[in-house]
Amino acid sequence: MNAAATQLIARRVLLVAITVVFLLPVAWLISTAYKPSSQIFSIPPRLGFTPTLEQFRSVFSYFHVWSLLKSSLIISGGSVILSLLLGVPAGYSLARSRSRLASLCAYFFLAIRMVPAVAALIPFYMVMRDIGLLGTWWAVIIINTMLNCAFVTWMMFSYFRSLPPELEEAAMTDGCTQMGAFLKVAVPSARSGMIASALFCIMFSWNDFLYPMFLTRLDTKPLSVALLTAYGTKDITWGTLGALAHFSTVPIVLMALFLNRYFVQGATNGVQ
Amino acid sequence: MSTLHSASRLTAIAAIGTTLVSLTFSAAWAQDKPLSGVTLTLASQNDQFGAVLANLAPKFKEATGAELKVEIMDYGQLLTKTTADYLGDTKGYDLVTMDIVWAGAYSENRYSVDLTDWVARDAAELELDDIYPVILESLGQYNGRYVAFPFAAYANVLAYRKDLFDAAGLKAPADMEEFVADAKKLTDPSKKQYGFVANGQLGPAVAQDWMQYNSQLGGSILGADGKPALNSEANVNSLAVYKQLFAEAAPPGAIEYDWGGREESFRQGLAAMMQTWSVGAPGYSDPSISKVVGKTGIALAPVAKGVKQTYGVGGWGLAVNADIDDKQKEAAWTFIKWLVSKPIHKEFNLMGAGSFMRRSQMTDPELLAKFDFLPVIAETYEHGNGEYRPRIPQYPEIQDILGKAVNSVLAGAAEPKAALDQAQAAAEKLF
Amino acid sequence: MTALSDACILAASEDARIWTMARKYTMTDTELPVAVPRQILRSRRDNSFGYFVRRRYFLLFLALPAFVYVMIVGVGPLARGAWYSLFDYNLQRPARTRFAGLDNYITVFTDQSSLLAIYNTFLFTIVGVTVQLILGFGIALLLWRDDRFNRTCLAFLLIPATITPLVVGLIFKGLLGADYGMVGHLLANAGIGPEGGLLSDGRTALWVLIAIDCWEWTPLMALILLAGLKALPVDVLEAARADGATATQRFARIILPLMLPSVFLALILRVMDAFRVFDTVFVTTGGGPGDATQTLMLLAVKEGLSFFNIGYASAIGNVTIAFIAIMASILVLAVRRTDVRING
Amino acid sequence: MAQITFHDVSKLYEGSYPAVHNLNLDIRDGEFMVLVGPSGCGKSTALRMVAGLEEITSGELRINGVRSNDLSPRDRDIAMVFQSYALYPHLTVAENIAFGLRVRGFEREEVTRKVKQTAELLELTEYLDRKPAKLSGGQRQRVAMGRALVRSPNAFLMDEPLSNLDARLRGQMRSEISKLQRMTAVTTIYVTHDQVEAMTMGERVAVMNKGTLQQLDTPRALYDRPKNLFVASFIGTPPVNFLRGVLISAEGGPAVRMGSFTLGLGGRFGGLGPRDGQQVIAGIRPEAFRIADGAVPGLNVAAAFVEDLGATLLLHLDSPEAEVVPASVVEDDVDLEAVRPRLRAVVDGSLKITSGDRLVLTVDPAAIHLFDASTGDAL
Repeated sequence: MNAAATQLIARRVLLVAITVVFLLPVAWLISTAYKPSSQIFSIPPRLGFTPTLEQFRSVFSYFHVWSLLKSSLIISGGSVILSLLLGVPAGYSLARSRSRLASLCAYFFLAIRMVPAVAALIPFYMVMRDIGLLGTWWAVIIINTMLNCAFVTWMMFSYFRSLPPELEEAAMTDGCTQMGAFLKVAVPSARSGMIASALFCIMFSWNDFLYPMFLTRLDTKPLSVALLTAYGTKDITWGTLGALAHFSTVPIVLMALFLNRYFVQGATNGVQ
Repeated sequence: MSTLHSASRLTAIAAIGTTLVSLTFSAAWAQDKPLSGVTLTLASQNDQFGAVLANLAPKFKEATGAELKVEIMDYGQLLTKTTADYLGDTKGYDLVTMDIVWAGAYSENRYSVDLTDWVARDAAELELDDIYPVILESLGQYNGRYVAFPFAAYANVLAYRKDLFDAAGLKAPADMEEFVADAKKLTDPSKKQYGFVANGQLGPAVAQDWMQYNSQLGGSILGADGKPALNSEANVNSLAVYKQLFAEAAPPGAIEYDWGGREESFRQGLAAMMQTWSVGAPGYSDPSISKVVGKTGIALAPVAKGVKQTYGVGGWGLAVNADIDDKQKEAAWTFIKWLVSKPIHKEFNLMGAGSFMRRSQMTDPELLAKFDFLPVIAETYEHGNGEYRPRIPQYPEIQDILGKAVNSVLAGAAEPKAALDQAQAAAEKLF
Repeated sequence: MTALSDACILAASEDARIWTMARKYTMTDTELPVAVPRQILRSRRDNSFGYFVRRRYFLLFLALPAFVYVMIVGVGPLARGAWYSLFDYNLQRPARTRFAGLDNYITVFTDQSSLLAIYNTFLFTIVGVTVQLILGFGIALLLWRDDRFNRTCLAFLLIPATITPLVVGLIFKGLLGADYGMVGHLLANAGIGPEGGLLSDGRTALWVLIAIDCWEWTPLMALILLAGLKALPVDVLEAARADGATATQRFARIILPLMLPSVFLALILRVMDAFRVFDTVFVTTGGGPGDATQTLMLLAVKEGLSFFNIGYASAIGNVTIAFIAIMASILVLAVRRTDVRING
Repeated sequence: MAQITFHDVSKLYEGSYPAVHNLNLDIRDGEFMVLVGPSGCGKSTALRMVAGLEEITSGELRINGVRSNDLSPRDRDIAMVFQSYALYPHLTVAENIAFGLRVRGFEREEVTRKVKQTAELLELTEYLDRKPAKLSGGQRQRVAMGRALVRSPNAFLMDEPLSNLDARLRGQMRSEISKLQRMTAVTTIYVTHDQVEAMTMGERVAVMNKGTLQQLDTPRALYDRPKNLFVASFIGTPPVNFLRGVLISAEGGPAVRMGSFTLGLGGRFGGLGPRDGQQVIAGIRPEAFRIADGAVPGLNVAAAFVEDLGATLLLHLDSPEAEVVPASVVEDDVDLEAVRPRLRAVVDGSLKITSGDRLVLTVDPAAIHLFDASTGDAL
């Protein structure tokens, strides 16, 4: 066997080892969801167990899981759509602007993304009360969109700057309007950048619980808030939590698995 | 052909008939049920009663016509969201389960409707004499006015492992001195057997449990003047005892336990004794979650020698949001009356709420059959003390300060005296 | 803000110029030769001002919604927060509200809890992000070659980053618990670490939290760096290889300098998020034992959302923003400097 | 078809010299005009101003007599071929070619027909369904051409369309583009930095440097009568030799003295008059040198090295007598020139010359270009 092949195998073994280390805690979480309550806490802790769906039944009896899931989907979906609608044009505009202040402006958007939740939450709560959106999905979507669209703007700014402007110029000499060149040429060629930033946004909205905890009510509550509730409850076991965590993690994990190709592509251009 | 014809005619008549009947009925319903069309939203702590409240909602609708929506939240979330609701006048909740210790804040900020006049008006209907005075006083009133109405009272009791005590030839401890001694005796780490367990987790968990022990060891959070006296000698001593119990008799993980972890460790058979709210007691005999079924006993919480024999009382009242309109307020009061009424409250407890508060419940054979520890609870209520955690408006901050102090001591990061001195300094700033 | 107002002024002055021109040219329009394509004529009439002005307006029009949105939804409440921070203002005790000037900020920098929180937050961010950068770079280099095996590995590696941070905290709390936790039990049996578990001791808890953060975010770091690696110019690397540079030399002299933009991006994103750490700490230690793992965000959330101490909470929030901004600026400057040193 | 006129057109950027300075240029209907110059000379900027991609700071751009400074690219109806081709990566070849027609609202059948025609013309038929990423460089270039050709625009604008191709393909495409242009007779502006392309393709060539038009003429005239040092040095390969000299009156009439070598100018200047004694720079093309056979007076040189190009020899010569002035052109292709200026001469390939040989060179006086040493303008 030659040196290159040996090296390749060594690299792969190392990678597999790293991956396994990173996945072990996840495996533990998944396994608790299929353990009967009596086996989750055993002294000493043990690996083997009798699989059961008891925990899932218990989740459904405690929570309106479908309603939670629906809220999570609506909030992340709504916010990601709005963020892209606002952020992609803004990022494009800043990237194509010849003003020297454009990149400064892009950093302004990045700075907005850094804002800690508490700093804006209570004033925002009052505003939502005054316009009557408190307790609706819109309240969460609106504030998430603020953070997400700032991020999308910044990310798409970097992305579009890495794309040559010739494509849109060609489109305009071909007879497109400015809007046409943007929509028909610039946007389609920035697809992976958009998918990558959308993924980041969805991850943020889906996992965030401070804003929705404050801004939603019973019927509009997303999964993340329910997880918080479950965590603070005496008679909800680890297993039930594990089962509930399935609903909050599996969709995102699946999405990341399917779209990670775009993740890399999008980030590739986004960093240059 | 003719049969078919007549059949269809019959159907038609029947249809008309049913429509008419249902019309008259619904009209009658509307008359019978004064709260038809009203929706009440209740913010509930996720104690056992939370789910029971939700399960009672259909029954309430049947009785009154009003819809009841129950939003169950954890303690921190409940406090944050309901406070935000009050402060923002957002009328998000009509009814809120109020922890006994929030009474001061409720009263000072007029978050809830003052129920005093309604209670007086409906005293007969409420059968007030049947409710223990300590409960009415500490779960409902603040400075003599009703900021909420009690609906879920808890007694602080001693839960212990009969089998272990019998094996060691011991009896349930009669005072705190015995408690400490027994806890040490029953500890054997090699067998994963510990004498004692209590909350050690930073935050309300450790603060509340320690305040319980503190009171039984003769300590007090407030001085005679109503100002904090966190670093009194009695408090420092009791914290030293608490620390000693953790170091010598508690499972090593206890410093991370909150109520759930503590109960779990008892149900798993890790600990021989703990003081706990009576509400958890039924769980010890539920084989799906407990490994100590039939091996446990409930007794009066021990008090140190020379300290007045009072027992901790805690629990929840139902408060009516002061911001909502009068019709909603009336409806909310109707719900409270309905819930605490003798038959419904009994059913509430039978369904597992663990919220006994009427004298009649202590001797009710049906309840007794299910909950054999009721006499202990009755005794606790007779000598109940709902004030060992000061129900003043500054309580949340004091609890936080104490939690940090006690937790630091348990973690070995500070000495009791120093920690409480520091806590006292921080607490004084609040007044 | 400035960029946009700048564009507005530009557009406006351009506007005036164009109008005079337009007047001049409407006169010549009548003398146009017949051969002029209709299309051009038509667009002349439709557009009262020239294309390049419209171009500026168009770009402005694209950026404006996001900008206005962020100003209204973000900057508005933030400004209110900044205003509150000058008051001793507790929503639950409105009667006691008073103007406090910079008192809240003085408290942030004198109170023991908040000082510890600042220290912990910096330690958490700096150590955590550094470790993540090093590990992430290593993993990215391992994953560099683009084949199916590596893509699959990457996809699985990303799972921790996609798990709800709240759940991440729960996982580790469950694993590390001294009594029932799989890892905690093993450690206890081996006599390693504090008796009550790694999270229960002030000397170890923060390090465990850093380790959790590394577990959660190293893969994402690796992803961003991998993206940077894939964007490297292949010819430069091949030239270096042809020149006989060893792997270490290639890394230090070629890859690392060229990777600076990616490293910068990864650092700035992670530093921003690490500095605002909340979820995992909240569920694992809640800042304890004592104040040992207190962080700025934890403190702000407690003060703001539990005690409704809006003045103080806003002050903590603003200090956090200031710290993040300072760190981001330092990063930007450092990268520019290195960039200048390397690329001239 | 269109006529395009630059009238005093300038493009200014803040804090740097004008990218284009007072450009006056008249491109006739149907003409193939080449803009040539070193990089940064403003030729691309000028082209982009025609396309409407670059704003004009002052002056006037007329398309068909209509002031077009403020028209959008769309309204100018021109087609542009970019150096990078700028093919839409998300569209197939067919969709790329059809794009301009589609957005201008052509009928579907007509689009299909025209795309088919264009593809046939450019031999792209079999690649119509491919995405640009799956094409070779030459194919991409043809798609870019196709995108322009499929429409009948006012003008074709080509910005270094061949610079990304290898040398052989470039030669082939040069003639193909010329052919297509003649066939369609669409006004074409072609920008390049390659003077070979300029000379072979342009009907007229505009030589630019530092934002200014140096000379506008036919390729032949540029070669024969360069207006200044820059044009002389830019046009022609290998580049022209510059020798410092002075104008004198000799027995046989005016002459230029370069070091110890004096060359009579024949009848070119008549009487020198005030020019007597003027400092000049003499431009002598490498191919204008002749090797003198002994007796005739000439320039004594030594061959530093010899490049054998087959038909001809390119001699690099050191001249101890005359001062060689480096050409001031900064060009990517012609480097090292400035290091040590040498004379270059192209001579018949059959001659046996090796490095170190001493030679005497003469020049036909008619083939010598004289420039004012201070202004650089041709005399």
